[in-house]
Amino acid sequence: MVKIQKDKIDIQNVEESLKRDDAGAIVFFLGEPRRSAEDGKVVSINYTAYIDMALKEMQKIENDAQKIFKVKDVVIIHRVGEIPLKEISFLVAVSSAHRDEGFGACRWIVDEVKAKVPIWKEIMYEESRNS
Amino acid sequence: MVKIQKDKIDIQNVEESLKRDDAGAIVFFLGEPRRSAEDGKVVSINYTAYIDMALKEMQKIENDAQKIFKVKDVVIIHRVGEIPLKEISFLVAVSSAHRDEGFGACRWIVDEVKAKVPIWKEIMYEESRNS
Amino acid sequence: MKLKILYFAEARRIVKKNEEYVDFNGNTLSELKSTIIDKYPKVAEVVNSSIFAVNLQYAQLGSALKDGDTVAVIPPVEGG
Amino acid sequence: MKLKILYFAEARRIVKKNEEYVDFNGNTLSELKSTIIDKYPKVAEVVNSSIFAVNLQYAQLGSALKDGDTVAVIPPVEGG
Repeated sequence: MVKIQKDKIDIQNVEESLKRDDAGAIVFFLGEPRRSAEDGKVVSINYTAYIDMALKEMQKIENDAQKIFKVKDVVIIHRVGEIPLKEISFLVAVSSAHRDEGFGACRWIVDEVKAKVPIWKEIMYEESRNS
Repeated sequence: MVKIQKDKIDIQNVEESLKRDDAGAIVFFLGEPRRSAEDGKVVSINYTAYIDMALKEMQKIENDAQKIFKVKDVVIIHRVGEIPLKEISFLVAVSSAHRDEGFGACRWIVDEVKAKVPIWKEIMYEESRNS
Repeated sequence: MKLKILYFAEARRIVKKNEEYVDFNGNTLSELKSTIIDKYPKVAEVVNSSIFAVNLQYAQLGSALKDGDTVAVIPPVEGG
Repeated sequence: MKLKILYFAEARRIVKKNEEYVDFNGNTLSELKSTIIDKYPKVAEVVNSSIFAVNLQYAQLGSALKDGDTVAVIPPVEGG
């Protein structure tokens, strides 16, 4: 399941949707805007996307992950719009029989999304808020 | 933070507790009792622990992970008692500046807990329920 | 041929439009790229570091375009 | 010396007790292990595949025990 949304991501919801009798492991990756020393006073990050194409690329990544890693279910969600620090902007969740393929697939999907999906960020600084 | 509990694990709660301005990545591992073909009619798994020592070993693993991987926050929770299929029995969550150390530490902690922490499971089959 | 061009991220901020329709006399994506740079010299650097999608598919610069195509200028992606 | 012995998992199911106090005349963990097997022959296989903790620390079979120690019989762990 792939999704691009403005709303907050409900991880409890995602977790429920992944539960299967024959899955023993769920691996989640949650990305959040990060305030690093060199960034100055970041207050939020504004994400934009080429939505139609981003969804298509995300679906392709999900399909490839299922083929390569033999995982059970995959959820990829990316938010767009202005995301405050500490809110999740990006989620990948993978259910699998064993932890090996779960960790492998989750890491691979995160890397693929970051490399290939047309989504961009604009860092919003404290000053730019007031200008 | 390490914990052994009978209650259900609230992952939303764990996620809130891990949020920090300077963390960009959170990696979760959720383990659930798994029903596999060869197991027959598993309905739940009963976990027991040598609680005092399990907590001590878990704390040691958390400390080591923080030293080795330079991650920010670590949460390790294991449930005891009878856990139905599809409920989470084991959670590891790690927040870090970047995804590399997050994935590395989470995987390492899961392996360490499974290898070293005195917790045991007894598989409850459908028949054993009625006997 | 008539093409629709979509601009994203830094390209959008420089060109100051999300999309536009153009009459294009060339054949390939490579020629369209030059046309865009001629029209908006300030966007040259961004366009040179961008990749392109034609009708939602990433495309090589040598690709031939046809009437009605939608071409997206995709600066380096930064999701996650 | 007086020791407290804790049994877990399969060892507990065979010995049918969670813990017991014993009067121990030997010195090392290795000797205690033999004492347990002598007392409960059916638990031999499990005890032989177990490791031991003394006062919450994993301990080698050669470790010397002292009065008041708590020794845990720890069958192969299965958490997660």
